[in-house]
Amino acid sequence: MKETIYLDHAATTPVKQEVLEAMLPFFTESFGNPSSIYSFAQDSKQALEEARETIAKGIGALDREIYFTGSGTEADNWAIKGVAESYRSKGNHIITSKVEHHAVLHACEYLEKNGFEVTYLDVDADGIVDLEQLKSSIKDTTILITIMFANNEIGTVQPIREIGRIAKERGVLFHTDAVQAIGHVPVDVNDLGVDLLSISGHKFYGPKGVGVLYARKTVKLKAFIHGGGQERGRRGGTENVPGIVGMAKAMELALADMEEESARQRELRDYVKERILEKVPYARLNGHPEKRLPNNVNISFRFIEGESLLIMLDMKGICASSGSACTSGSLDPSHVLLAIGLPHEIAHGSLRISLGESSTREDMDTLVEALVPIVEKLRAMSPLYED
Amino acid sequence: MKETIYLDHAATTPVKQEVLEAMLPFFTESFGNPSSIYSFAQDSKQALEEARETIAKGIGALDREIYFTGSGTEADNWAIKGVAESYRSKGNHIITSKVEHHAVLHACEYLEKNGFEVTYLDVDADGIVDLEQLKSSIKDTTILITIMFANNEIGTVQPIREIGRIAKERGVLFHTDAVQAIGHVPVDVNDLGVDLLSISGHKFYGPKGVGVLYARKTVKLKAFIHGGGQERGRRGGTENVPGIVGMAKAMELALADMEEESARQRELRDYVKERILEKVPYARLNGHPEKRLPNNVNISFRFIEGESLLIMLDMKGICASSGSACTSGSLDPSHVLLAIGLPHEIAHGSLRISLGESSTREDMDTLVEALVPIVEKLRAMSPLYED
Amino acid sequence: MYSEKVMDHFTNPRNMGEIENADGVGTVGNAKCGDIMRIYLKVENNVIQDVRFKTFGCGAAVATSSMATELVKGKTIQQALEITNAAVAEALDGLPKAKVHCSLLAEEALHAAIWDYAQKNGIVIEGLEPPKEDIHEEEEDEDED
Amino acid sequence: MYSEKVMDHFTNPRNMGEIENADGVGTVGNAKCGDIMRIYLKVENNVIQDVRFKTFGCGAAVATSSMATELVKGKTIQQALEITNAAVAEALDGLPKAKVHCSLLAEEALHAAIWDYAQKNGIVIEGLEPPKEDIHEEEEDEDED
Ligand SMILES: Cc1ncc(COP(=O)(O)O)c(C=O)c1O
Ligand SMILES: Cc1ncc(COP(=O)(O)O)c(C=O)c1O
Ligand code: FES
Ligand code: FES
Repeated sequence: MKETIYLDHAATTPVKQEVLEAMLPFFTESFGNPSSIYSFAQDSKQALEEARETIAKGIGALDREIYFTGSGTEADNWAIKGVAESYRSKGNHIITSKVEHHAVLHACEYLEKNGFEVTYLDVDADGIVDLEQLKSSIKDTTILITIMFANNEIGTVQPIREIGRIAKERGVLFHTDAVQAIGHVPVDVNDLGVDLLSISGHKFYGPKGVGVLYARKTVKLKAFIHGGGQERGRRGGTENVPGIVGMAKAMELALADMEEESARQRELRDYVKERILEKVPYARLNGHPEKRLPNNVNISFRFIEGESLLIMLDMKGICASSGSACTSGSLDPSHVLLAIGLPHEIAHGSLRISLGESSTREDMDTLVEALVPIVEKLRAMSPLYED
Repeated sequence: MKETIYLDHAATTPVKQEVLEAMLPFFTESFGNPSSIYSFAQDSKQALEEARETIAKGIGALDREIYFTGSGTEADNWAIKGVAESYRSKGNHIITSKVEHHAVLHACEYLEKNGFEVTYLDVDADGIVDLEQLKSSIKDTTILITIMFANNEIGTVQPIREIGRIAKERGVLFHTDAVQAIGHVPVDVNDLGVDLLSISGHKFYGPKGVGVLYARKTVKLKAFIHGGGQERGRRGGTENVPGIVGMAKAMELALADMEEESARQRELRDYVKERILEKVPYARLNGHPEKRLPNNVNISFRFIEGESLLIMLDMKGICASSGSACTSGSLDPSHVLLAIGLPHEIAHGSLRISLGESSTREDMDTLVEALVPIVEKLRAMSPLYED
Repeated sequence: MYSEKVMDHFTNPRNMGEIENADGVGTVGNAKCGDIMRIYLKVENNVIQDVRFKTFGCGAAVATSSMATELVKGKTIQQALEITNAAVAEALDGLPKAKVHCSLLAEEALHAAIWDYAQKNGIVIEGLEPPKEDIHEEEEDEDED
Repeated sequence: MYSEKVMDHFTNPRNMGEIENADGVGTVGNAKCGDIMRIYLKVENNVIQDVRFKTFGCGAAVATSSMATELVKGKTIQQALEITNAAVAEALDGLPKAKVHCSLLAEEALHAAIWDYAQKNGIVIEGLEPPKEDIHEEEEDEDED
C-alpha cells in the first residue's frame, strides 16, 4: 500500500512515543485511585498533581485553577453552562460568535432554550469577530463572552487580548476555546485576560478523551458533572491518570519547541497555499492570511464539492478534511464558511489541510500534484462549471 | 520493600496486559479521528463500532443503545439529568435510594435545586431498598427510578429485576448504576427490565476515564454534553478510541470467565469474612450476607476509627479502604453505613476490602494476621473502649 | 464507508458529460445538502437512446448519477420512470444511511429531464409531476439533540 | 499524605493511656468528623506533671494528641493554655489542609481537662471558657458544589 500523508492534524494527532511512555506505568503498575489514602496510590496522586502543575505553568495559571475533564467538548460545556448557572442571578445574556465550534454553539443553543439570551457576533471576511459589535452588544445582563482562540476550520486567530481587555473593562467573564491554539501559539491567561479556557489533549499529540478547563480562581464555577470529591469537589469521576499524565507530557513537549516548529510549519503552510493558488484557478484562501494558525490551510475550489475531493485525495493516500472532522457526517455547509460570507456552493467545495510535526515539503508537493488533476476531473463533472 | 497486597478493587483495578495491548495501536498508529472520512480513519471507526458491539452484547443491548462517555459518573449524570430534561413535561418526580453513589445522589440534589422532587428510599439493615416504599412512592409525576445495581461500599445487590418489573408496570423509566456489578454478576438489560444503565471501564480491568451509558432505544434522551455529531448526535467530543477499545476488551475478558472467577472470589470473601469475625470481637459484617458482590467484604470494628486502621494496614503493605475511594478525603461518616442504621461512631470504624483476580487465600491470611493486632492497638488507644 | 460498487462508479463514472441539443434536460438541487445534478436525455420512439449527467455533489451523488444513467439507457420512458432511488441504491450495493437522500437526487433529476422532454413534445405522462424547486423529504435521521 | 513526624507520632504515640485519679479529665468531640479525644492531667503546684490521652480519630488526631501531650508536659497551666492547635500542627511539620480541624481536637481536649482541674480545685483561670459540647468552627474548605 502507498504511504499515507496525514494532513488532518486539526482533527486529531497521533500520541507521541514519549507521551505514550509517560502514560504506560499508570495503566498496569501505578494504577491506584488518586483519592485512596494508602501509599501505593501516592504515585497516581503525585503524577496527577505534577500534571496539573505542568499544565498550569504552560498557560500561566495556578495549579488550583486547572480542572481535568473528559474532553475539550466537556470543558466548553462546563465553562458555558457552569457560568450560566453560577451567574444567573446577575444576568442571562451571553455573547459568542458565529464561527465557534459546535461544542460552544450547541451549548449556547441549549441555554437559549433555557431562558438565556445569546448574541452571535458576526465575523469579517477573514473570520475575525467584530470588536465594535462586541462592545455594543455588552449590556447589564451580560455574564459571559465566549470567543474561540483560533478557528478549527479556517485557522483564524481572534484578537484575544483585545477581547480580554473589553471583557475586563465591562466586568464580564471571558471564556476562550483554545483547543486549536494550545501548542501552536503562546497562551498566557493573565497576559490575555482570559477567565476560562478549554483545552483538549489529542490536538497536540496527547491522548483522546482528556481535556482541561482552566477557571480563574475568582470565577464561581458550579460543578457540571456531579459526583465524588475529585477536582476540588467540582468535577466528579475517578481521574483518568494515564490520560492526564499523557496530556501534560504532550503539552510540555509541544511548548519546548513551539517557536521553531511553528515557524517551520508556517513556512510550509505558506508554501503549499501559494502553490495551490498558483496552480488551480478559481481557488481562494479562507481565513485571515496572517492572523492564522501556523498549520492551517483552508481553500475553496469553486464548482466542486468537498466530499468528492476528499475521497479522491484519499485514494492518493492523502488525509485531509473539508471542515471539522466531527461534522463531516453532517450535510450542512460549514457554518464558518457561511459566516465569512461564502455562498453555499463555494462553501461546499472547501479543503482544509492541517500540518503537523511529521509534515514535510515533499508532502506539500505530493499534495499539489495530486490536487490539480482531481480538481480538473471534478470540475469536468460539475454542472456549475462551464469552461 | 514489602510486597503490596491490593484489596481495593472496588476503588479501581489495574489495566490487564491484554487490554493494554488491544489499546496500544490506537494511540500511535491507527490514531485517526473516527469521524473522518478517509480510509486511514476507518480502523478507528471500525474499532469503535466493534467495541460498541462487544459491550452491547455483554449486557444484551442493541449497538445503537450504547453511548460512550468519559466516566461512570458522567453516565450517571447524563442518565438522570437527561431523563429529567426530556420528560419534564410528563413530571418532575424521581425516586432513588439513600445508598446510591454520590454521582447519583449529587445529580439528584442538583435537580432538587432546579424544581424536581426526589424521594430517597430507605434501605433495610442489609442495605436492600424497601420495595413496598418504592411502590407507594410512585405517583403520576414520577418519571424515573434510579437504584444502583450493587453498592460500592457494602456490596449489597439490589432486587433489580423486581424493581424493573415495578417500573414497567407503572410506566416509569428505570436507571441503574451498574458500575460495581459489571464483570461480577450477570447483567442483561432486557431480562432485568432496565431502561438505562451506567458502566465504568476501570472497575473491571479496563482503563480509567471511559464509561458507557446504555439507553433503551425507546428512551428519549437529550444530550448532556453538546458538541459534534458523535454518538448519534447525543454526546459531543472526539471519541476516546483507545479507552473505548480497552473497555470493550476488558468486558469481553471479564465475561469470559465470570462464573468461575466470581465463585472463586466468593469463596475467598466468605473465608476472610469468617476469619475476621472469628478473630476480632465487636466486629460486624455490613451489607447482605448472601445478596452481595462476590468480591466485597465490609466490616465495622467498634471503638476504632477507619483512617487509623487503613494507615496501619498500609504500613503492612495492605491496600484497603474505609468506604468509597472518592470520598476518602471527606470527613463525614459513610451515608451508606448510616442508612443501614449504624450509629455514627460504628460507621466510622469500617473496613472495606474488595477482592480481585490477583487475590489469593494467602493474601486473606496475611490480612487477618495484620488486622488482629492493629485493631487491638487502636482499641487500646480509644476512649470509647473499656475492657 | 462506501461499497466497492459506489467507489467504482464514483471513480469511473459512466455517461458523464453533456448531450448537445438534448431532447430533455433536468436540473435539480438537493434541499438537504445543496448539491446539484443535471441529466440530459436523447429520446427516440419513446426510448432513451442516450443519457448523460453532470453532478456537483458527494461521492454517493456521483455514483448514483452514474448508476441511474446506466439503468435507464435503452429503456422506455415508462420503464425509466419506474426506477426508484431505492433501486439505484440497491444496484450500488447500498448506501450509508446518511447518504440515502443523495440517491433521491438522481431519481428527481431523471424525472425532471423526462418532464422537460414531455413538455417540449406536448406529451402528457400520467403520474409525472413537474419538478420541484427543491427536493424536500422527511428527516430520516432519528431525533438529534 | 502525612509528614514523617505525624507518622512517627501516629505509630508510636507518646503518653497514650489513662491516669487513675487524674486531677483533670477533658473529653471533646469533633463536630466535623465525630471523632473523640480525652486528656488526663496530673497537676502539682500548677505544673503539669503527667498527661495522657486516648483518641478515637484519624491519624492526624492521634498524632496531634501525642504531640500536644509532649508539649504540655512539665509546663505550667498558663503555659499549657498558650499552646495553640497551630503550634501543635507546626511541631508535627504541618498537617494536610483537610486535617487542620483534627489538631483543634487536641487543643480543645487540653482546655477541657484544665477546666475540669480548675473546677475541681475552685481555681478561676482567666480567659478559660467551659468546654463546648462540640467544637464548631468555620468551614475552611472553599465553596464546594
Ligand atoms: C457505584 C458507583 N457508581 C459510580 C462510580 C463512578 O465511576 P467513575 O469514578 O468511573 O466515574 C463508582 C466508582 O467510583 C461507583 O462505585
Ligand atoms: C475549536 C475546537 N473546540 C472544541 C473541540 C472539541 O474537542 P474534543 O473533540 O476533544 O472534545 C475541537 C475539536 O474537536 C475544536 O477544534
Ligand atoms: S451529500 Fe449532497 S448529494 Fe450527497
Ligand atoms: S478526621 Fe476526625 S479527628 Fe481527624
